[in-house]
Amino acid sequence: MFLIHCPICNEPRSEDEFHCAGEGHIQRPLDPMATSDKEWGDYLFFRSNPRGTYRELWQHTIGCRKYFYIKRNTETYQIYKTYKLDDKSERVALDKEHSNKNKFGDLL
Amino acid sequence: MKQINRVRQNRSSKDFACSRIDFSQPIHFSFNGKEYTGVLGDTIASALLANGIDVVGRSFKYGRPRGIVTAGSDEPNAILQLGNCEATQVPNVRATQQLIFEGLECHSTSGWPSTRFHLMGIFGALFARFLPPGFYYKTFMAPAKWWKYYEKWIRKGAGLGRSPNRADEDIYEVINQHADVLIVGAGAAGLSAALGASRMGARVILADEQNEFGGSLLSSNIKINDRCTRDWIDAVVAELINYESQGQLLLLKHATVNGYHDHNFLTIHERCTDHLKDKAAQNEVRQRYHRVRAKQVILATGALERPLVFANNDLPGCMLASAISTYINRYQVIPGNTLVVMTANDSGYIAAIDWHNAGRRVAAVVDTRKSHASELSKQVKALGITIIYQSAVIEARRKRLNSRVCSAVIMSMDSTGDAVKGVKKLFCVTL
Amino acid sequence: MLHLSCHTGGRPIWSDALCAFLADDFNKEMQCVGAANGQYALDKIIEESVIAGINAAKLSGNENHDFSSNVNKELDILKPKVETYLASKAQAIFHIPHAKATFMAPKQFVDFQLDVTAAGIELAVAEGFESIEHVKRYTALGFGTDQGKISNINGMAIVAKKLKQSIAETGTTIFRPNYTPVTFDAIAGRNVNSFFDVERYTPLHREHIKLGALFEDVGQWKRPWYYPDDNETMNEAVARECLAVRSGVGLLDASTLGKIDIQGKDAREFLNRVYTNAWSKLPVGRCRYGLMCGEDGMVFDDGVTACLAENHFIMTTTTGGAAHVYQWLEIWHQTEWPELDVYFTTVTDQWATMTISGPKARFLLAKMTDIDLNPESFKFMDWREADVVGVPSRIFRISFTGEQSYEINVPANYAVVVWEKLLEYGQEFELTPYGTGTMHVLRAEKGFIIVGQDTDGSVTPADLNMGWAVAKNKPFSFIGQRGMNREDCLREDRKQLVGLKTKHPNQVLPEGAQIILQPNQPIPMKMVGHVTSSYFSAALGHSIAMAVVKNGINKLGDSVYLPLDNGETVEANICSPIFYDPEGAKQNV
Amino acid sequence: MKKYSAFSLFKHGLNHHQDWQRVWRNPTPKKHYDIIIVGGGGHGLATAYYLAKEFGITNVAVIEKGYLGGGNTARNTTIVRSNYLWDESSHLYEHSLKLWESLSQELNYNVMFSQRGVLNLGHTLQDMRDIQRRVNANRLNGIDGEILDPQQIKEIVPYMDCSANRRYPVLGASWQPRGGVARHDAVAWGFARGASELGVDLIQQCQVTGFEIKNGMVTGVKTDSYGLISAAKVGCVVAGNSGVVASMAGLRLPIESHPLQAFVSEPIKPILDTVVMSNHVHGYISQSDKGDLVIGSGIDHYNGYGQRGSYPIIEHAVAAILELFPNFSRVRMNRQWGGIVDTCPDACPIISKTPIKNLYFNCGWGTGGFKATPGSGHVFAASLAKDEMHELAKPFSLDRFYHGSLIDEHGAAGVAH
Repeated sequence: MFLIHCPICNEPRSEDEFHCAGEGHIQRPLDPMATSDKEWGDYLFFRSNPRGTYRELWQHTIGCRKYFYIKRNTETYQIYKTYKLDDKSERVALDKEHSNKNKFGDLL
Repeated sequence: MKQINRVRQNRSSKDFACSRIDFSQPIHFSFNGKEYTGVLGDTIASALLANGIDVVGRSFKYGRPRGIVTAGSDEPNAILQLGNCEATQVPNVRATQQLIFEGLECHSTSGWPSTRFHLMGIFGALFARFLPPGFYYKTFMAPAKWWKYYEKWIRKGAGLGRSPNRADEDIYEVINQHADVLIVGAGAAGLSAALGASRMGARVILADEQNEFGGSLLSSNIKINDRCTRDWIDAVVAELINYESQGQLLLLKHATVNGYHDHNFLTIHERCTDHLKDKAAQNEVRQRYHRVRAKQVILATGALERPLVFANNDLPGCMLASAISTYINRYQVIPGNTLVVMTANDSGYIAAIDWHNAGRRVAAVVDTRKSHASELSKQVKALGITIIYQSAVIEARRKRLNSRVCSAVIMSMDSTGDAVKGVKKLFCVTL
Repeated sequence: MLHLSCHTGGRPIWSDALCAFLADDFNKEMQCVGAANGQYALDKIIEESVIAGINAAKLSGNENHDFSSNVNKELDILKPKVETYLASKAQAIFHIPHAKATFMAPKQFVDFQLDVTAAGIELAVAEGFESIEHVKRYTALGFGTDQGKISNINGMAIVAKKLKQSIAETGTTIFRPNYTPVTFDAIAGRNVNSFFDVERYTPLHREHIKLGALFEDVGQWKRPWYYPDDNETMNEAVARECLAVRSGVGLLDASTLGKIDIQGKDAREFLNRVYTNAWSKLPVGRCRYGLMCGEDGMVFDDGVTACLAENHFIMTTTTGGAAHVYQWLEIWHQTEWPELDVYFTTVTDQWATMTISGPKARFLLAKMTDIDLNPESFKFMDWREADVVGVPSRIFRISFTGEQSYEINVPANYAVVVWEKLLEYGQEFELTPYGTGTMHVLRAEKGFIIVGQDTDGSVTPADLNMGWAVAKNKPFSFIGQRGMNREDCLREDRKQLVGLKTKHPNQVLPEGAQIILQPNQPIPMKMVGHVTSSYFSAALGHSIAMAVVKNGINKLGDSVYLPLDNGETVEANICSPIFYDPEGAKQNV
Repeated sequence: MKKYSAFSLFKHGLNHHQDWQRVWRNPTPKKHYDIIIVGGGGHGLATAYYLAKEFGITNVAVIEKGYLGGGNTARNTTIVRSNYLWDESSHLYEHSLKLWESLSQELNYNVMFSQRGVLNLGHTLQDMRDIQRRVNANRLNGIDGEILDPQQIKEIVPYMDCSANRRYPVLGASWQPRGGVARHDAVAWGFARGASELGVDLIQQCQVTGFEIKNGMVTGVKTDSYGLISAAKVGCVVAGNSGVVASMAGLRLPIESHPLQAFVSEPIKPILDTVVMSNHVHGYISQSDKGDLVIGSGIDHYNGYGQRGSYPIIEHAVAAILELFPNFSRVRMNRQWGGIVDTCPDACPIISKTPIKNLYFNCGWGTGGFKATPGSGHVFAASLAKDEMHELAKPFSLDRFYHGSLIDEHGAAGVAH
């Protein structure tokens, strides 16, 4: 069972106090009505689901009720760090990872 | 019934200075409907062995008679049904872990019509060769719709004990704990680590599955500062209790650390009243589960002895050497008359010494290794015990279908340990 | 004994020197000492363990203590003299060969509890079960209650020998919790029987018990289901309660509905984005019904929101959906639109809600408060602050029954007083308390949906024929707008909400009955929908049902068939789901 | 292949079981196959078996990174049933259930499929409406199902507490008599034995590390132990790893992998002869032929590949079982474990072509994979063989996540997603 450091409360608390809200850093299209069915489906349902490093959105439900990000390993369950929503540093790192990967992305 | 295998000496006697039982408090319990007497501090296993009970169960597939093999949580055979009313039935209790209390009722979980005379045993003896592993995958396929009847028959053999069919009235409790250091096991290592950490001011939890702290020291005749292990244990525990009284330490007996989850979250299963009574008193907690978040964990869980695999090694009377030492030193029980020890390391010698010192005969120590002159082997030789090197017990034998082991077939081995040659036969009752 | 070190993913490493497995360094916050670490000499064990204890204490933040200051130097029990002997090296032998080949020799047991023999393991390997996991699963090695404590290594050794590989290559199976078996109830602790899950009561729970109510589980709530008089069946009680509301006045405890207080200068904009309809022009003092959809365009909650002040609203949600909606608002605000100046807090427990409904509701309310109840000034969908029998209240003139209806919201602590007064003043109007059973019938007579009963997560507002609740021209693309415009959501033959009238007016269709167009077709039949809500309407004197039917909105008047599980096939006609007072006149009176 | 029977067992017994044949061959892979199946679990082995048996395509390899049947096939609670809500899924699962009913004979391997019946309990009025709706749909789809009241449930499960004084009393249940349990490992071994006999190469301890893709078309797989193995078509059936394998081809899937936990009690004498599932209190339970109570719980709410899960889930599942069976209070939990389930947003699988030609995926079975093993293998084999999706598989294509034609089976899936 995870021990999670809530970056808002600034305290380590047990997993029971938190709720996971799925993959983090998913960008909602700025103009949804302008998207194609495919683009909208990608945003809505398709996930990276990696084995390894993952950035996830969590809420401190029995606590401050704030959402924040956890960067952790989905295989070892090690938590690398937790950070607030306005921390953009991981967003930058993530974009880099993506640009290396999505060779066939446009086929979908 | 008399406790025929009990060595009746007091704690003050030199040889049993480590004994943890109290002769002044006899305790009555029943096993398979028969009354027996043990003493305070006995487990069901030690009390049954004291009373000369060999067969405690039947094997699952072949119905072979089985006896007590170990003295701890690794016991595979002595699995009993506990409880004296419907709501307090507990299936699958290890006789080696359950202390006896006045009025305890227990039963073997297998055997029909009785554990001693078991029909499956005869069936098993006749048909065992047709029941290789996975045999059910290879048969019972035709005709297709008969499977449900086959399955009914297979299911009849399923399970060890039985579930109660009434709801339990006892109270159970879950409690959250936080610790700087959680120490699992309170033998010499665990106790030492606990003192080390406590003296540093850490918040410590020390949990041990046994009813007393000390671990394997409780069964050992080794001397610490020329005194028996009990004195050392008592001194350490006294200091630990001092830390406990200051709220810095939590000592848990009857408490097994069962699960190790992510981020050093561990669960401890503490049995508060199981060793005292069938059913807890009103408002009394029967068992408590501790959910512990520990910054550091120290595993001081000791080691388990590994049995050697040989023919008919399951006959009642075949036991682990460490278990023999435990029964002798801790419970003053000698589970048999004559002993043959087979070993691949030095620990078997200790059992032979303990057995000899308890006043019964050791026929031989059979060492799979080449002859050597370790200190222990010298001690054993000095006691007049035969050592047979580079040999092994290849087979245990019995007289009748349901009797315990009565002899061991010993052969010498080649240097690789892969083949045997020559025959030598020895008689014994415990192996 | 490394069982525990494996539970979180550690994999033991075989040591040939010690003939034993040792823990890997998977977990940096864990260490093994003593025999578990391959140390067997007692003096070494004590020394090593003390150091481990000190280190663990330091690593856990106790580095400032001085170990020696706590030690009585005279008698350091941690540095004892122990008689030791030099152990000779152990031999790595596991399986003692017999004079006969293993398969011919008497049985050599490896796992006693499951009667796994050396011959059995060798046979399994010979049959091709070479992975240690395969051997374990095929022979049941280590499956017993001892989890292979004394058998696993021997089993592995026999497999290794047979395959002519090392024990390290053979590897281990994975240890799982528990080390020894744990009593179920010890794990559950006190969370059994009535504590299995929290029971939530409204402030009026005891009053309902006094009135002999039976309760329905809705989420964690206990809601009054119906209030039977002596010997009354449920159907009789519900019929009586329904008629009382339609002809006089009824009283419902609606406190379980979720209530979220929303404030801030962007509150309207926020509502615009989370609801499908428009909120920009709702004046202070008015209420509006809203539908909430997911990003996929499917309805997931509904409720009435009142404008308390220009920047202040109170939103109601369904009873079961309250927690989810609250979380939904939070995630959108915090992650997507943090720039919106809006704050919300859940106030479900702070307010008790009592609904009086029926043609005599106003007469009753007039006895309890001095505010102007004139329907010209306190109109349908208005709300007013009021003093009700001395209690500061908010009265919402909204209706889930189709009758003239007032929802009286009072601080929870005053609920009982107001309830008692309502019963007292209500006597002359034969005020009848009613429960969820009656509420369901009354709303179905009006064709009002219950989210979760008439919808199932695959229904859009258009499917409910509630396109009127979807604003087409809001500047911001509200949640669900894009989803409900996907190809499949625009199909004509989607399942749509309609009413059903059975041929026989007394026949009440079972909820969940499936609908077909052609009777007498073979199985598998082509199903076009199902009944979502179905009751006998005492007010109308016939049964009513709501259903979803493919392209149903265009099939008004058509016959459909419902094959029931008793073998009977019932015919019904598609109709509007609004059975009672379709003009909505009564709620406006 | 020597046939298994009571007689062969007897004959080998006389001979002390010296000369049983290997169950499957241990071949070195060829350079090229017509079809490569990535993943040697139940579904993958079934696919290979049906490819060879029904479609005569035997130049097939199954590539497994660990041991056969070592993924979720080895880690589930073995429940088999077909009482799903929507036509699309109930037809698919019913197809599978029909194959189950003759699977032991088909494979000459006893998979111990035991049709002891499955109960899905209802605890609220809405549960009962949902049960009505589902059972009615099942009946009209030709799937057996009944609705039982608490009295009838009591007759089937005498020790379940059906009284009204529970926190969530049992109001009724749906009952599928043809449902049941099977011996999970045997299913994989039976399909493996059958496939191997028909010429399929089963390659264990060989990990696929990538795909060779030319002009948008897959032409082979890269492996760690044997390098490149070329193939005309590749089918991926890698539950618990779908996202990872898809990403090797540059694809994303609408899938998230979560731990799903289960545990067994110590073996006890038979006391529960049927499968009992409850969505509302959130637990499901059956008793194996060995006597263990096999209990499943809900899935973890976060992604994980650790084959272990969050402890509170276990606590809740135990409490749920005690809510149904207070008499199990003193029974003890022996072992717990976790599988990795690939969950789709609509709790239905994906059996689909992908944007890469000749690359097929069969995944996303969530908690429902085991029961589908033969059916999934069969329709996937047909699709691979004919290059056109099988009728039953068509609704489960990836396209549905774009069009919006989802098949929401959360209610019938048995475990909240």
